[in-house]
Amino acid sequence: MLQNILFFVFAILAVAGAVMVISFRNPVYCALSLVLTLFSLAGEYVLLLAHFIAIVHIAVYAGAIVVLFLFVIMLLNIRREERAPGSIKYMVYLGVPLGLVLLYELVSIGFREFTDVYVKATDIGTVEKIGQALFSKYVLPFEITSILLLVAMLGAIYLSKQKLEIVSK
Amino acid sequence: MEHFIWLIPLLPLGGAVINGIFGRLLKEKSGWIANLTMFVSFILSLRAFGLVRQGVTFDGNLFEWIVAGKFHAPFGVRVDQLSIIMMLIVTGVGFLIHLYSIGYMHGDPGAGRFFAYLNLFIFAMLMLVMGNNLLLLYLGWEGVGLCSYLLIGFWHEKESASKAGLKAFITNRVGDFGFAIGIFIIFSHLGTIAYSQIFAQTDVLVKAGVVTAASLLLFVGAVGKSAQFPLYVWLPDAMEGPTPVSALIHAATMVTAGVYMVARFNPLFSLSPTTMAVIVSVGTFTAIFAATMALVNKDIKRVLAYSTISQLGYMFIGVGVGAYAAGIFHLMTHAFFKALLFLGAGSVMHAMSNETNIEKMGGLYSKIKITAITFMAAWLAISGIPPFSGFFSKDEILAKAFAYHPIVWVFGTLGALLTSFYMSRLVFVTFFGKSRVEPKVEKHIHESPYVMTIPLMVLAVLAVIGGFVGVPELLGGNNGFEHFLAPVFEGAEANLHFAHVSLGLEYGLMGISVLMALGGIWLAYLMYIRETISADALANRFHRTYTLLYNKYYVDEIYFAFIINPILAFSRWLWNFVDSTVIDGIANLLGKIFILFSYIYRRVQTGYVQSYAAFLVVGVLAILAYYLLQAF
Amino acid sequence: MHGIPISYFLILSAILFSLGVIGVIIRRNVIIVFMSIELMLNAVNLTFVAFSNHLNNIEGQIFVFLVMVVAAAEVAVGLGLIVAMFRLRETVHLDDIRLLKW
Amino acid sequence: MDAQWINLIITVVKIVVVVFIFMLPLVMLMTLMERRISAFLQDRLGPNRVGPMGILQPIADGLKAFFKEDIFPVNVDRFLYLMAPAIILFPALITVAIVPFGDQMSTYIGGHLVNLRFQIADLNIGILYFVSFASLGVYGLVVGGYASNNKYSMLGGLRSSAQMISYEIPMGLAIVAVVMRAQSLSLNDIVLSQATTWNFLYEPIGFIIFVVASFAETNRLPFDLPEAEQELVGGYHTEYSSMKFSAFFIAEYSNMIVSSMLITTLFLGGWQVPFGIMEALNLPVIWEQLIQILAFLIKTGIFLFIYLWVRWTLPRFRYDQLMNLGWKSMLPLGLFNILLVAVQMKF
Repeated sequence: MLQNILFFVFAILAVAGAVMVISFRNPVYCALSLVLTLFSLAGEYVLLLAHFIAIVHIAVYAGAIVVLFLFVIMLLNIRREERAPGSIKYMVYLGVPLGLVLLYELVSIGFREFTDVYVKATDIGTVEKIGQALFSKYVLPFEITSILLLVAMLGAIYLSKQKLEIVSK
Repeated sequence: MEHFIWLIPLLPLGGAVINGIFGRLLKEKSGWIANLTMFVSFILSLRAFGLVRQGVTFDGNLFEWIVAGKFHAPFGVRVDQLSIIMMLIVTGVGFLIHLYSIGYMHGDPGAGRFFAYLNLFIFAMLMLVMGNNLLLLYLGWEGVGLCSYLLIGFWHEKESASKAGLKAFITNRVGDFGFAIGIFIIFSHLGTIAYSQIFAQTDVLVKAGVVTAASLLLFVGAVGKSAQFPLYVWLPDAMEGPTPVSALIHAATMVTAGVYMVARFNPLFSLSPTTMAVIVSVGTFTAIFAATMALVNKDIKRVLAYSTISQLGYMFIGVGVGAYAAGIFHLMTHAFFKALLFLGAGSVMHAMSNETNIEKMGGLYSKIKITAITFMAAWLAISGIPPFSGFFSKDEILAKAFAYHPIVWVFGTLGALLTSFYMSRLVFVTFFGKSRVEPKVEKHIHESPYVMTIPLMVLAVLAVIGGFVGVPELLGGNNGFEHFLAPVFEGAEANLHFAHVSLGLEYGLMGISVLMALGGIWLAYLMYIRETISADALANRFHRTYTLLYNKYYVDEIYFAFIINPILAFSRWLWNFVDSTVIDGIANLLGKIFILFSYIYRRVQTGYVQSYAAFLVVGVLAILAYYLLQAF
Repeated sequence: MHGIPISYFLILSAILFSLGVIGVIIRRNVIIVFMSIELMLNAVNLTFVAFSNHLNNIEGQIFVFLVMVVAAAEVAVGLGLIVAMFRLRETVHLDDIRLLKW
Repeated sequence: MDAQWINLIITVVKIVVVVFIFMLPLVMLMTLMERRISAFLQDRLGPNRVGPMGILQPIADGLKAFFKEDIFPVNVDRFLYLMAPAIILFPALITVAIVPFGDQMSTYIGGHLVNLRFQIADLNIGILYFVSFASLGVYGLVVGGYASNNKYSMLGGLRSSAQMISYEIPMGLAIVAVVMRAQSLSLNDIVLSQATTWNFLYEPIGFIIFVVASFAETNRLPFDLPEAEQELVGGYHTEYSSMKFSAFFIAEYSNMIVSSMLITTLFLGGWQVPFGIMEALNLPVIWEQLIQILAFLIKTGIFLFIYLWVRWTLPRFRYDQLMNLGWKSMLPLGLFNILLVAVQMKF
């Protein structure tokens, strides 16, 4: 019972955070709302007994990615998003219905196919299990991710190092 | 033998790769790398030669090269008596020329590139002579053509050099075209490209009636590569390249590829008397034709170039009449003395600040003694003065030619007279008489460094004594060279019939050719040293002949008028009308159609990322909807 | 006593994913669009973990791990691009950069 | 009452004890010590008027902070301005949950045999929990800097985010080496693994890296770039006053305390008493536990003193030097340390 209550607490926080992400005009608020969502998701992972994923999730998303977002927002000193001129503002009337239809379709799949299955006690989310899987069966993808990160790092350094001239809008 | 034989071509290739990649860094040091690879290659060739002398030959595949369906081309080599001779010439003379090049290319900024090309050339030439199938032969054949092009146009900043390179390449293409078709004919009838299988099945070609066609087409390739009439025009122009290149490619090795090829295919060629007759005719004509042009030319290297063409004609006479061993013998001695002549000419040019006009030389003997003496050794050899090497090989060919048909002998001997005359003219005008050197140049005349003169001396020794490997029985020798090569030409023997020539007649013929040689020298002596006969007066007296010869029979002009210009005009028409009007028109029309359509569709492309995302979502929704409806 | 139904997680994931999609479509600020994409990635991660639990199979969690790595790389490069774009055009609004080249 | 509820109550009691009876008074003590020790190092007396030896000075400071006017500057982002001090306290206080103060003992409480651990939670993911939550401290600084709407605060916030991200990496590498030796992420196991020899003897490089990185993580001198007075006035807390300002200070000292505890746990054997003294004394279990806790606190105290000592001794780094040190020296050294430990363990 306690778990169900926790699930709903986290779920409501996550959805609230997500709604705030897409509705706040100030990007800093958006980023902080994203942190809220991410923390709630970490809670959900714990409820799913994926402890390792939960903690790595916090370290990577909350600890690094959103900090980077904040860093860039501050670096560029973006204050508020102005009201859109031109045709872009009609996107709201296109995007929201599309999202709702998508939600309907996804939910109908979830309801139909996975009734009467529940979270069960398992130990597959522990560090030992994931570590063993990562360094034996999935060692190649794991190593490839290191190359991916290296390439991304080089790309980021190159992008930020190059001299760019400001072109008028 | 196979455990080291593959190193022989691989080493020059390695040298080429190293020099090609690091040439810019190594600069002149690349010469030593090139020389090292050549030297080791030569030593290995000598070792192989030792084995071949004991009767050990090798014909096998080192690895599979190309496999496509039924066709498979192994990377196979054949080392027998014929190819080992060629390998020794290529690596030995090649090594000496490499050594010489170190001195000659000293200070040239492109030295690394030069040595890379030179090594690559040696590799290609070795592939040509060592291959045991037609494809490798063709690889080498085209490879040497490519290197020749690259090296003729080595000083590509000079327009005449790059044009000469192009000319050589295009002229060679004409011959190679015929050569390729010849290969196709053989392959389509026999289904194989390996020599051993071809030679074993020549009767199939005879039955199919294509033996003459196939051998003639192969000979067309030889005509192009070995600069025979009518495809000889590129060789004189090839003198635009650096002199060691002229020595290596355009005298000693590459141009002899045609002779080698005919000799190698002796079982095939000897089956077709028609082809043999054509070869003899072309060879004879070229020998005389080129010699006449050499008579009046004033450029030291061009005279040598015409002389090369003429000598190649002799070799073709040799292989054409069926005296394959004699042809190869002449090939070898020619390699020695012609390489020497070119290197000597290079040394002269080195001394003369790159002057090539012999009218601006004269009296050089005392100033560059080593060059002059070695040059004269080669002169005596090419003129056919006994006991220099050229005498034995040329006489061998002439003797066999007489047996084939006396008229061939007559022309050959006439050619010998011309040869000794123009070579003597060259020597006398260059090294003796009054100095006509420009004073500015005269101050700088100096002997070349040892790295250049040592190859000259080695080659001079070879030019003098090289003939003794094949002293004919007539003169008390045992004709060892011919016996050594005999196993290769066994297959052809059965098809050849030599008329018997009496002993006395042979001595007579030999005497006549020696007299002719001496006569040519004497004539030149009178004209250019004693000046009792005025060369200018003679030129005036036979004004029209002189002009004709001086302008090289207007062959280049004829080619331009009848072949090149029509092709150019046709190409222009294709360009101006067919390409720019018809084809471009079609392409533009297609483009316009697409522009029309895209004008309508591009309204979808708003440029807003969001709208693209929205389209994407619509697509996802559609797929999901399909999946949902499917399940219900 | 039952635990939490798996479908709860799936529906939560669906909601977050849809919100991410809406965010991508309606927002002009490229950084917020980026955040919406992260939201979608996280929604997918949640389903992965839920199914991993359901199927008692570790591969789902391995996949989440890989998705995180990809997300980190993507953010590093993406934010680098945004900074470069800002220096070039002084804007982070998507409708200001709708030309392919300039 | 069943065991589940007893465990819950015990946990709550542990949290209250650690946070309110241990952490907060220690923070207060630290503020006093900072001033007394700086005075001592500068050959002054420092505050000594309130209570015996000035021991009540922190309470006086607290009262003052409470009663000062709570200023909201005009153009601040009110919500975030309010949130920042709260956010910054959170990671400092949450990370203390995994620190083992002492060994475990079994005892009867309410008729149940309970395994009492002197640690709030012995997590399976252990040290990863610290790595994750420690990195969240940056939010408080960044948000505070942003909300103040002041360019100095903003720069302070930016600097802190770059600095903390940079130094997390060498810190993580040093932790990896420790984990390799202990073969476990659990802090309790790490302490147990140091029963004979403490880690700083095996891994001096890792130890130094961790200490330096934790100085940087807590924004203490010589790495206090985010609040460099000479350049940035007060850094991210320039605009803060009264109790909100105090919150930043409490967070800083809490961070110092947690860092010292972790250094102790990871490299100085945690609650282990050296030289086999415990075996020699052969005391009853309860005394043994108390002595171990005391040993832990003494080790932590030494490091807290070193924090203060360094602050009043070393000058501040320049920003580029800070970044160079982090990326070009500490990162390669950390990798080298891992290699070294791996080789050690192999042979």
